Amino acid sequence: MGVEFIYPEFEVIRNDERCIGCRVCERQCANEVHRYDVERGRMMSDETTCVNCQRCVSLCPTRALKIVKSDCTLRENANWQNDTIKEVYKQANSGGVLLSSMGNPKPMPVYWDKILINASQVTNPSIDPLREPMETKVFLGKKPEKITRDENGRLITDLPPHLELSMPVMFSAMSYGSISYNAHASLARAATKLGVYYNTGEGGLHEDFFKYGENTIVQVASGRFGVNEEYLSAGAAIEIKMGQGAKPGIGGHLPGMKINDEISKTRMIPKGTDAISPAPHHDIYSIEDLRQLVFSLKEATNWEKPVIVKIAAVHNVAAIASGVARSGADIIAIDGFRGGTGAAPTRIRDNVGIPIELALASVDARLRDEGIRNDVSVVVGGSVRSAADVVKAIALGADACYIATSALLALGCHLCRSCNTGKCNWGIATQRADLVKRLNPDIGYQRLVNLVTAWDHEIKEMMGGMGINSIEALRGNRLMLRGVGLTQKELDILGIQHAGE
Amino acid sequence: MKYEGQVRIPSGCAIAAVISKDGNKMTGEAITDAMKPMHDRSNGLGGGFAAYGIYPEYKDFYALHMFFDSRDTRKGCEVFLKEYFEIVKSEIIPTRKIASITDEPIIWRYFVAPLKSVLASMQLDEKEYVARAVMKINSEMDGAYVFSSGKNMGAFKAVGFPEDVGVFYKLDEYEGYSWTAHGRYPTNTPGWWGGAHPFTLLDYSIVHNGEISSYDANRRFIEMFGYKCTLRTDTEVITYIMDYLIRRQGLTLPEIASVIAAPFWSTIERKTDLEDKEKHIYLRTLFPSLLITGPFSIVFGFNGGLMALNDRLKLRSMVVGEKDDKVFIASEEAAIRIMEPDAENIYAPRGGEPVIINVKEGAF
Amino acid sequence: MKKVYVNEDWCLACHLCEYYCAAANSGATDMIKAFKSGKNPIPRIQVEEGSEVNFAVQCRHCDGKACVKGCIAGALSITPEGVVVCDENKCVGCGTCILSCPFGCIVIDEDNHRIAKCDLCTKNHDGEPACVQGCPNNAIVFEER
Amino acid sequence: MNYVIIGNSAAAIGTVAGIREFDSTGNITIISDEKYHTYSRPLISYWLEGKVTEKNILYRPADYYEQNNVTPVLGRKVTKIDAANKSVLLEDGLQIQYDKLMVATGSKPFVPPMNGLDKVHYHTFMSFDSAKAIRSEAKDGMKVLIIGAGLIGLKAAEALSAYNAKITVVDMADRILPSILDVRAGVKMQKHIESKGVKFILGTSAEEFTEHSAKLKNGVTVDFDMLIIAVGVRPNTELVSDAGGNVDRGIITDMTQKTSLDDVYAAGDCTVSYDASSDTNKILALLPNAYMQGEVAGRNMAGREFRYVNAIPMNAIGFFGLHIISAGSYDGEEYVEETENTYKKLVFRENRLVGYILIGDVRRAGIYTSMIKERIDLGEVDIDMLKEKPQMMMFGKTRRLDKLGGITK
Repeated sequence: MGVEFIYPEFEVIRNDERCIGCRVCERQCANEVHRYDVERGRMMSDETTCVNCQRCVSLCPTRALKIVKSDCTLRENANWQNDTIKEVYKQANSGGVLLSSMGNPKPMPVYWDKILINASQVTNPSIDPLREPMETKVFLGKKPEKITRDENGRLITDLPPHLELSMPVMFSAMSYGSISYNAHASLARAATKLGVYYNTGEGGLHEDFFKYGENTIVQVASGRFGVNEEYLSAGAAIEIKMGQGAKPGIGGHLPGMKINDEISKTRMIPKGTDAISPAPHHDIYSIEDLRQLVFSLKEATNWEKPVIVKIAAVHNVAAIASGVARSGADIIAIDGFRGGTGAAPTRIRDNVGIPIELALASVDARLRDEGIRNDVSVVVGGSVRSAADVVKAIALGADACYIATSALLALGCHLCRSCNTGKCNWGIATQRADLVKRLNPDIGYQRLVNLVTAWDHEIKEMMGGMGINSIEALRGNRLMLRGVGLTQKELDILGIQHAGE
Repeated sequence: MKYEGQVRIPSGCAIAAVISKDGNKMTGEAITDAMKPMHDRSNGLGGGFAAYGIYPEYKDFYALHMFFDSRDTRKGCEVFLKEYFEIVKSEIIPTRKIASITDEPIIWRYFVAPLKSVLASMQLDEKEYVARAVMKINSEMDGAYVFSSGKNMGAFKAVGFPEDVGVFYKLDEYEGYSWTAHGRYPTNTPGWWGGAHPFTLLDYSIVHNGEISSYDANRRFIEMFGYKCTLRTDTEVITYIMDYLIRRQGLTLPEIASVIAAPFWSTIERKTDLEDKEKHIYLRTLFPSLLITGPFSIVFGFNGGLMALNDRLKLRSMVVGEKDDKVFIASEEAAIRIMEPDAENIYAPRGGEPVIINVKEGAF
Repeated sequence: MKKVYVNEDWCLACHLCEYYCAAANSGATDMIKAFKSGKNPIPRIQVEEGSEVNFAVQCRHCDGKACVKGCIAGALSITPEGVVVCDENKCVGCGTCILSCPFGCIVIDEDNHRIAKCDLCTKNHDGEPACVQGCPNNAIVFEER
Repeated sequence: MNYVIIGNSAAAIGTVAGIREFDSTGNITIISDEKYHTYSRPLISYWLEGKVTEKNILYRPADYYEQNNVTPVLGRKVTKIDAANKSVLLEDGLQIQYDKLMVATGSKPFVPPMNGLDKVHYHTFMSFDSAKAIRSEAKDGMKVLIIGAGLIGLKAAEALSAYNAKITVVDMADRILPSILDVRAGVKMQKHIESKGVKFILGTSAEEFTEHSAKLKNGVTVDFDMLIIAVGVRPNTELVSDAGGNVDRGIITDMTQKTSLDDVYAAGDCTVSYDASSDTNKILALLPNAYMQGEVAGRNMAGREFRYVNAIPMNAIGFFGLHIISAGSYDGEEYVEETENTYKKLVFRENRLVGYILIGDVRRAGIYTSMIKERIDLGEVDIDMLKEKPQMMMFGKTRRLDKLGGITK
């Protein structure tokens, strides 16, 4: 086809008054948008490949650049919106499934933003976290139903394996392969420094990172990449990935071009071959199969590691969670439909699954109704964007939150949603050596530590405002939440009252 | 306005207690008077007492103190009771008519024993059986409310100032070895008789001053185990927590203090007694949802003793004093001085440090 | 003594250090002014690009100090702190220091018939040298080793 | 401790630095027959050209002697070293005792016997005084004849071109700058200098001088208003040889710069050096060499033990805006690149870089110099990169990180 139907989405605006021709934009753009024209002695742009990752904008020493949305639009149509039309063009061009990255960008309800947090006034003092201890430490794992005592009446203090978190935030699964070595190094070091956990995702564990094992959750997914006994024993916990919020019901596909030497070694697959994760685990077609895998993994690791089962938030998530809770799993991780991904079919990402807020509320309520809430800890992810989201999640009933997009943002991600191209200019979602090195883990890990530490401070401030000085007392404390602008049905599902009630 | 049970009710309060370690009996007069200097800690919307050792002649029977809104309700409730219990005595609780206490419901008491056959068929222990019956009445029977259900003890409560409530219930005519008292300053209710303190279950009673911030976390946890927090008050949920930990889990009172007013992790971390440290880690890890945060001072009464406890930051006042065989506890020292002008060793227990007084074995 | 070091694992060859250096030493108050006023600001730091690694090089303020010893004009000297500095009024641009410097760190300022070299920004910056501040990837650090 | 230094240029200043590194209190006396505060000899051409002020010609700041606690004895000539009595005798009769003596007497212009030279007025160009003499006689548009197309002669030519002088340079050799350049490079430079208006007459010499005129052996006659003789220099060795010290073409020293006389050291242009690039002894009349020899000598004079080992011939110079940097020996396998404005010659021997010439683009030449001095085996570097340009990238990672002080993993 000779005609390009799609006008570039973005426009590079270069202020020639400011541009000094240092060419850093040119050097830093893996999409080759910028080029120096020697004859004219000035920079030029070709926006057709621009993804608006803002790398050039960020590095331009004179702030001569900005990227704006092109105002060249198709005729306005409330039904046939620009993006919809362009997607049709793309598919008419390629004949393929549309691919997207990161979380669902559609204007779906964000319940976090419709929930407000309480604070103490007069009858109950708020607590100043700068003056009083304020605790955010969390233990994840099964709580036995009954205490036991020895013959002398002393408490037997053995507990099933638990994860100890300094605060209720962990870095959720992102595989080595979907993200870079340096991104993994940053996450691993940050988790260690923070006293929380990061998650290998399904890509195995690079040998360099075994030393961070005490703060690592190793994942077992349908592709079983990099899974062996050593791997299972390397981490503090094992996560069975049954689903992912961004693409429930879908497997994964890491193209062969990203399978370099190191990834090949880590995933234990040949270099250059596509890494395909099947949609289901082919040894798990039912809940009893899951139970078998949970116990197999526990057996393989000497019953020393808690097992997490991660599921996507889908319509009957509460019932599924109930089944998982009875499967022997120690922790359930639920991933909401706004969760990120390195690559997913656009239609799946944007149309499948349910919001994490509702999933969490119904799962927590269901497990309590069944009296089995103590059998599992609940970790939620899928667009936990701030300390306020964390506080709301905990108050709705979560034990802890998984964050990934926020973590990537801290590392430099600008949510251009082009991970699938493998040309991440920020060195995160790429395996190209020259791009990977753009993420210096010395900086990356510190930024993650800063982010989570800042959140911890904020969580403590909010807790203090509520007169709560330990995160345990916030967990499931839905009285601390009120909804705004929600229907009664939504309030009922969330188990909260409307503001003013 | 909504009443207890329809909405969460926080409140400020005054508490007082006295106990004889030797099991010597005292009338309710002193504890009633003790509430007078703390008048301003209440607002007339609730007062009450719990007395232990007051029904020696019926000490083997559960004493159910109940409010009814009508005679019909009482009759209906008695039908239910008779299905589960043998009622050995049924009577109105004697009261004095006084100007400051009005609109009283029908106030009744039954001394009951579980029907052996039903108990056996339900495969429950006796206390659980009684507790379930109480909760069934309180959650399902409109207009009927059990406000006391232990053996050889009883709660007496009303809408009014506590010093008037004591007169109203003729507490000067009861003799007990242990008394707790409460004056209420609720901030979200017009005041309801059932909502006054103490809150009790079986022989456990709680008087509480404070407003806990962990309420819903505690409530939603404890409700997993069959408790129904119908009043939505702190006192109610704390009572259930005590019941759960003592009766269901078999924890000791010091262990319970380590759960509900758990030391900070930093404190636990610093402990040099490794066994003690491990125990604290265990208890906090096992019962995180039973940690109570926010201000509270409680006196927990039970057959044979008392436990006084403050929240771990000590956000509410509470002092303890002694004289001879007696131990006094109150929100303010003035209240103790009314009961015993010569009280000694007056001190304020630290936050989270339980004060446990047990009556001498065999003396109650 | 604190010096500028480059960790070649993290150098992206973005060349920003050169621009920050040149601007800082240009006497202009900002980068746009430095480069847009018709002069040709000279960076004292130079990036070497390789296929796998890149790194920036600037005066090591080394122990040998061959440049200072060989300077025919007495323009190069060592401050009490150990920083090798050039008196630009004295320098005649003969190039003997370029001949001497084993790291190739001294650059020629053709327009002004003299050399330019890193003085750790002792004259124009507080604290960290401009290249260190401007490096987007912490490839350039200013530290004691 | 009494240190006495004869001479007041780079080697002398290097000696002071070497002594003061380890001895901050000993008495240092500098004696020079020139009356000036230490000045930079190579800068006299810049001064003559007007590029450097009299103030800036100073080699060290005005308070240098006070700062370094040095007693200058200037404008007074030493006539004798009494090695037995450890003293030096000045021409005015003053005798100065020394514990350690440095002879840094440099060199003097060599003026060979030429017909009629004794009857004409001519200049040499090696001292500030000689530059001043030239300047005092210089006239706009004058005709200048320079005998000698070496460094001094051409620097004089460059300086005098600032006076619009019509300059002719005559040399017996058939090329210019033979001491530092090969033939091709010489031709290149010659063209460049010629393009600036300087005329060369090579491969011949003056047969006879008459007033304002020289008749050359090739039959050409050159008129001049000013005559400058710059055919070469000779080391000032007499003080040492007269005292019984070993002298060859220059003063002989050991690696610590000590002469054969006890407690007598020598450094700079008056000495014979060991050229590490060609493994031969020669006079390396270079300012950096003088300074570093002086420094090593000074340290030894102050009682420490240092050796001066890796001297090589090297030059950085420019004429009419075209830079030349060269170093080492040109005996070996050559690699040459030439463009209109640049010239690059690398010389390899025994799997090492032993010499190079860069013209035009001299950037980062010191990296090549260090290759020669450090005798780095070519096996350790990427040869293609080496040939491309001087760059640290050519070294293996370990050596590079070691050099740059980077983190070695």
